[in-house]
Amino acid sequence: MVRTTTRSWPVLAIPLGMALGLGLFAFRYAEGTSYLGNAPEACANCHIMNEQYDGWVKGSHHAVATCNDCHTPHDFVGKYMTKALNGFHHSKAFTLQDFQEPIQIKARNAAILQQSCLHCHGDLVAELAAHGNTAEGAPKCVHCHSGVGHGPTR
Amino acid sequence: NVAERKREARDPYLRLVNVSEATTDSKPWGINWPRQFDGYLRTVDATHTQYGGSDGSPTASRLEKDPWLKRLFAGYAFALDFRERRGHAHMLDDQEQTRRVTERPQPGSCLHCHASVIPTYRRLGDGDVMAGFVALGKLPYWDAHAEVVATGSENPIVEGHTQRFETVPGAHPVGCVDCHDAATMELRVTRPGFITGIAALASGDAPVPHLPSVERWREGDRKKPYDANVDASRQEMRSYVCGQCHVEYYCGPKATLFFPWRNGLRAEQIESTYDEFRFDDGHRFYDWQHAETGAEVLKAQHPEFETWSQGIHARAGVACADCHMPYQREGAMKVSDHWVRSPMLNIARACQTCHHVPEAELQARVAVIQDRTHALMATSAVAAVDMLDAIVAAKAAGASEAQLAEALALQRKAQWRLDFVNAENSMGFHAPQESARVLGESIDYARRAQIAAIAAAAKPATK
Amino acid sequence: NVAERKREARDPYLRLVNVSEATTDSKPWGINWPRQFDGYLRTVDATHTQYGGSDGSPTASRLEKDPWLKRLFAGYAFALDFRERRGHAHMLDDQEQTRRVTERPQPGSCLHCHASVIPTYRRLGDGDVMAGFVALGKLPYWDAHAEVVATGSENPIVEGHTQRFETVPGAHPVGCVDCHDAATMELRVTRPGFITGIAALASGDAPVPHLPSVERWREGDRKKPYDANVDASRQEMRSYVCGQCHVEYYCGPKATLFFPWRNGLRAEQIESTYDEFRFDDGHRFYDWQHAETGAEVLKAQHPEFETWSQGIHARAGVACADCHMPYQREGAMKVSDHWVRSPMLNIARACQTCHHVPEAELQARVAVIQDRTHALMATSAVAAVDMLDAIVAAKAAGASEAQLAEALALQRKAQWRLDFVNAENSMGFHAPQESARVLGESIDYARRAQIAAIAAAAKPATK
Ligand code: HEC
Ligand code: HEC
Ligand code: HEC
Ligand code: HEC
Ligand code: HEC
Ligand code: HEC
Ligand code: HEC
Ligand code: HEC
Ligand code: HEC
Ligand code: HEC
Ligand code: HEC
Ligand code: HEC
Ligand code: HEC
Ligand code: HEC
Ligand SMILES: [Ca+2]
Ligand SMILES: [Ca+2]
Repeated sequence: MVRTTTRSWPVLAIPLGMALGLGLFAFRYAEGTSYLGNAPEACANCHIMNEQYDGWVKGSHHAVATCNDCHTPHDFVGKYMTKALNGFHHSKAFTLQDFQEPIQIKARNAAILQQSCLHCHGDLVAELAAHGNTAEGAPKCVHCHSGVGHGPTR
Repeated sequence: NVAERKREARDPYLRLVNVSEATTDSKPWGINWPRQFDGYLRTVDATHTQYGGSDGSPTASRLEKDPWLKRLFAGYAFALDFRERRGHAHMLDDQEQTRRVTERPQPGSCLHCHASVIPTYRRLGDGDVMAGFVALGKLPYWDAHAEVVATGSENPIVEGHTQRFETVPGAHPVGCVDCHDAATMELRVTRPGFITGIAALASGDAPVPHLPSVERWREGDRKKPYDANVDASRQEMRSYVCGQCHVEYYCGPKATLFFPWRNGLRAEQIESTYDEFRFDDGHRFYDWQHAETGAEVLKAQHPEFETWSQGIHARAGVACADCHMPYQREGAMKVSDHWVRSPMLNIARACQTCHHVPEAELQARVAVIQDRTHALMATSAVAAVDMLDAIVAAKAAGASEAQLAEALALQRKAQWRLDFVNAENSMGFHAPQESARVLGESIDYARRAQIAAIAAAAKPATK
Repeated sequence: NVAERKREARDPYLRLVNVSEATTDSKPWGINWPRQFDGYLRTVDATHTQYGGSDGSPTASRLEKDPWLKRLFAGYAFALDFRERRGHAHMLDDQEQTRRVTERPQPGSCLHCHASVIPTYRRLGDGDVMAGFVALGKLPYWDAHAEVVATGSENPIVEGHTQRFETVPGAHPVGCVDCHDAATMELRVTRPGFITGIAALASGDAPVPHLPSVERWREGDRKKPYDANVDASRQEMRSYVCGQCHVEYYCGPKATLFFPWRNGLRAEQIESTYDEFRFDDGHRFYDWQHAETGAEVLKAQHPEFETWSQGIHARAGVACADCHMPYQREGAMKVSDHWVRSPMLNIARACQTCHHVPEAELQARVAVIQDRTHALMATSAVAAVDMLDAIVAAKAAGASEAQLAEALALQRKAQWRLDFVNAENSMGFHAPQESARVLGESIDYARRAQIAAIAAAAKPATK
């Protein structure tokens, strides 16, 4: 039971999310189906993402991590749920052009990002992450490493 | 080797021995956490930077470097001996050896920040740290020191598969137990001065946007006092542990040691807290009577926490430990550098994760800030000396106490501000604009005191 | 909609008409670059921020807001009329209407920064801009103004497929041609004051780490003077175009307009350049004689470029245009916001590209900096007024010129520094610590002047 849900959810949800956000024409024109893949070009296809794409190309993780490695959860359900939510949100925002610029990461995606750092670097920082005395647990990696994804911002 | 690193990574806290809340000696802790202990041991080393560092000799006198300090401190123990700070390992030795202690009576409170003192507080207070803190503070320095030696350290002795604790007499400088919970290794604050001081700050209404947990507590029901160990975020704790000692304080015979934060952390807010304070005998607050002028003046001590609080780094959530204990990679592990020292000795780790510019450029930026502070402080010092000369001259000319009252009131304000920047140890880096503002005010008060003294001398009562 | 954006991204520079180096009217340029022109037109709008903005009325007097300014400027045209700055569209009107111009004679040099004046320089100099600049500067204001009106603008007239230029008389405020090459649209500087001033700065030896091209030129053979239009980087040009006008200057009858940068850009370096300067009659440099005291004093004007030069943003390569003309997305295109104004009206684009913190937080950070500057400036102003009172009193008591010499020399230094921060338009933001340092020095000089005056009054020569 659980299995079927996890399988069918993303397949339906992403196009649904994109369609709701963009209308089908825009979804196709903006090459919405590529959103499902892992290629960073899928994100950069949307010119709004150009800056982050350019930064990523020059950044330290270019060779080792793509957009989704950092910005989507590393479990299957979470990954496609996030893609659906983001897909809906980005498409809607892009079509309505009603988002705040410069784009700023939101709390939910920031939490995912933190988990992604730990996914790859958890061993290295085990000692730091071990004795969190609050809900925060490990320190926020981007407090010091905000440049890893897209190079220095200032 | 790779296998070993992987094992290390899984088991960050492999404990070989148990340590307790009374293990003031850091050596046994070092068995469990050798990397941090190695760093801790390095604090004994001599280092050098333009305005900071630890030159390794206990004789580097700030009084010889800046002779105007002797005038400023005339009549106070600081005019006798005031040296460059050094690394943590030296803190107890340096206190034992200063002429302020060897030639002047001092209270037991001095040990609050120079020794691993909490178990002694607990013992003297029969389990109540606060009571013990008050009691030890009332003893003369050397009597209190003897109590700390007697408490000693509860050290683990391992025999085969069992372990017992044994008390080894002796006093220790700040140790692991002063910042870490012995059971969980979590950061925590232990110093009564800080715990009470930060609660007083929270209960007041001075804005502290750099301490979100205080702002949050203020919005709550305020039934329990603000408790740093419960309310603070981990990031805040990375500054609070330092704020236990790197702060302005009152530590003298006339009241229990306290951190004057009720009205806020800025120089004039602290001044106003002091001005509102009354000693038991009803007299207004002062540290000592100035030997040349008779003014009842204030002494500032290392207000690093307060100054950092006014700077952009605090505002941006950057903690003391971010710069003074940066992470460093050791094998497969990233650990905090426990060689607490000037970040200018370790720019790559202390600054460059956040500031992606060359090391020389960062050095130059710091130099610009520090040189500016230094230049303005020199101007302020000349003004202060001119002020003292003018008051002395007015007294010699026969000006009455009443006639000098204004000059002396201004002297108190002028000295306080100059000393606030002088005693702070970053030469303005922790809050560049604020330090310059405080010096600007000091200049104004000093020159106005000079003018008031000149006026008093012009028509002396005795003529 | 998506389709339109894709097209936009492809061809940003579609020219519909040609413009020339003599097209001082920006309207024809606007046909080619409507987005930038739209922004440019908005500079007429009224805006408001705590210490900045453009309140839209030509009557917002800084003299009424800070009455001590009248004392400071006593005897100078600025005591008559000194208002809040407004947007670029107003610059010529505001100059024409100020009582400094309507009630006092002023030189033609005033137009250097308030009109699109280069074609007039070229015409008067027979093609030589420098010669025309000197010539126009020698004319009285209204005569020079008439020349600018006569030059007018060379506007394109399109008839079918051909285009010709027609001269339309009239004077214009700063326009596209003042910052852009008409053929290539590249940024360039046109103002003789800047071109000469920055070359003088380069030929001196004051460190300018924030201007790498100057440092590079200094290492070269120095055969040709530093030429901003050839040597500067694009990023530097994004500040230089503003440095053409937002600078300290001398603009009076006794010498050709110049920017006093030979010894460097800091307040005391500029002061030393002035102190070394001699007018044709051999007299030392001064702007006017203070009406109350007789001191030969200096006037500071909007040293934004100089102050920015001392701040961390300049040091980090952040240009004026980054904050005051941030990029904004128009569809797929990024264009520079030509509504040049306070960045506090546009925090998202002006600041948040670099500072990823909420808008309210950025606002609060700026407020902390500006409030500190404002408070210290108030202290400095009181000191300055006390100084003037004391000198006036000493004169009244019969102190001789010789006796007052020291007080007057100190007055010159005190006023200069206070005015340097007062005349600067960011209320300290462009260089917070430096602005506080300059104010701190001002306080010291003012109080010392007061003390010198009191001493002179105590034993007046005439008694
Ligand atoms: C349809 C165009 C489009 C595509 C394709 C796109 N984005 Fe976005 N993205 C946007 C827009 C518009 C925003 C701004 C939304 C806002 O801030 O409200 C945004 C915001 C974001 C944010 C920050 C805002 C947040 O919600 O935290 C992240 C992270 C992000 N995108 C990542 C990605 C990744 C990863 C991909 C590829 C898997 C991608 N985007 C593909 C248009 C797009
Ligand atoms: C190595 C990890 C990593 C990779 C790979 C990565 N990012 Fe990011 N991303 C980050 C970090 C770190 C941030 C900044 C978060 C912050 O400042 O709190 C960020 C922020 C963003 C934002 C929000 C803008 C902002 O500054 O808040 C967008 C949009 C974004 N990324 C899109 C992308 C796209 C598109 C790709 C692929 C081309 C990508 N990211 C690849 C780590 C990564
Ligand atoms: C998909 C795996 C992956 C993810 C996700 C990832 N990293 Fe990395 N990271 C790597 C690899 C691989 C390297 C380079 C190899 C090495 O030295 O360990 C690296 C290198 C680094 C470095 C050293 C190089 C540099 O840029 O300074 C830092 C710091 C770092 N990562 C931080 C982060 C942070 C912070 C995040 C989350 C925002 C993150 N990483 C997310 C795999 C990842
Ligand atoms: C952003 C980085 C940063 C932060 C955060 C910071 N400091 Fe510093 N600190 C410095 C620098 C830089 C110096 C100057 C060192 C020098 O002159 O060699 C300094 C100097 C000092 C010194 C004197 C060091 C010496 O070598 O003499 C002490 C003590 C100190 N800081 C304590 C603190 C405390 C306590 C806090 C937190 C309340 C703090 N610092 C926060 C960067 C920082
Ligand atoms: C228990 C009190 C105490 C605590 C807690 C404490 N310090 Fe200190 N610190 C001192 C004393 C005392 C000295 C001066 C020692 C001497 O001069 O002999 C000192 C010296 C220093 C120095 C100068 C070192 C040098 O090489 O010149 C720095 C830097 C410093 N402390 C930073 C910190 C930071 C950062 C923290 C928190 C992580 C901290 N301290 C916690 C008491 C303390
Ligand atoms: C609230 C914490 C605190 C208290 C209480 C305290 N100290 Fe310190 N002390 C420090 C710190 C932090 C430093 C290092 C910074 C510095 O040197 O300015 C220091 C440095 C010193 C030094 C070395 C530098 C110097 O001043 O010559 C001596 C000696 C010293 N203290 C003696 C004393 C004596 C004696 C007392 C009691 C009257 C005392 N301390 C009380 C925190 C404290
Ligand atoms: C307070 C600042 C700070 C925070 C927070 C922080 N780091 Fe780091 N990190 C550093 C510093 C400093 C270094 C450089 C250490 C060195 O050079 O020895 C570093 C190095 C690294 C490296 C590279 C190690 C190497 O040399 O290969 C990785 C990967 C990394 N950090 C990941 C993380 C992750 C994941 C987090 C979040 C759990 C994190 N960091 C949080 C300061 C920080
Ligand atoms: C002056 C305060 C102070 C003292 C003394 C101190 N520590 Fe720490 N320690 C810290 C701080 C700050 C951190 C960083 C904690 C965090 O980020 O949560 C830390 C972190 C640690 C960690 C976690 C891993 C890491 O390196 O970040 C261990 C383990 C540790 N310390 C062991 C020790 C040992 C062992 C001693 C005694 C030799 C000691 N500490 C003394 C302040 C201190
Ligand atoms: C954890 C991140 C972090 C660390 C570590 C850090 N900084 Fe900063 N620094 C900042 C932030 C954030 C600002 C505020 C401006 C901004 O938002 O970029 C700042 C501002 C500054 C400024 C300009 C403000 C001023 O006071 O003039 C200087 C200079 C500076 N830092 C130097 C340093 C030096 C030197 C070190 C190391 C001793 C250091 N920083 C360590 C994050 C950091
Ligand atoms: C890092 C951002 C930044 C840079 C770079 C910068 N400024 Fe500013 N500027 C500001 C801020 C913030 C204010 C204060 C605005 C206010 O109070 O409303 C300001 C104020 C001003 C004002 C007064 C505006 C008003 O509304 O009254 C002028 C004129 C000005 N700047 C010119 C310049 C010039 C010329 C340069 C370059 C030489 C420059 N600025 C560089 C941020 C900047
Ligand atoms: C080097 C360039 C420059 C020169 C020369 C110049 N100005 Fe200005 N002027 C400016 C700038 C920039 C501002 C806006 C900043 C400000 O108001 O401080 C300004 C503002 C003004 C204002 C509006 C604010 C106020 O002061 O009331 C008037 C009026 C004015 N100037 C008149 C004159 C007159 C008259 C002269 C000649 C004596 C003159 N200007 C010469 C650059 C210049
Ligand atoms: C040709 C001279 C000239 C140039 C070039 C120039 N300015 Fe101005 N600017 C002025 C004058 C004059 C005023 C005042 C107008 C008034 O008050 O009527 C002014 C006003 C301003 C104001 C105040 C606007 C307001 O709304 O209050 C800002 C901000 C400003 N300039 C920034 C800049 C920046 C940034 C640049 C370069 C990109 C620049 N200026 C280039 C002469 C100039
Ligand atoms: C006070 C100086 C100034 C004036 C006046 C000015 N500009 Fe600009 N302009 C700039 C700056 C600075 C840039 C950014 C150039 C760069 O980054 O290289 C710019 C950029 C441009 C660009 C390139 C695209 C872009 O937006 O970045 C165009 C086109 C342009 N301006 C047109 C105009 C037009 C048309 C006018 C007259 C209505 C005008 N400018 C007036 C300073 C000015
Ligand atoms: C192009 C990048 C950029 C822009 C745009 C920018 N800043 Fe900064 N800012 C920096 C850098 C770089 C520093 C220096 C510290 C560092 O290295 O992070 C800094 C430092 C600061 C500081 C601390 C230094 C100080 O003087 O106290 C403040 C406050 C600040 N910025 C506010 C602003 C505001 C407000 C704006 C918009 C009006 C702005 N910044 C625009 C890059 C920028
Ligand atoms: Ca004190
Ligand atoms: Ca001038």
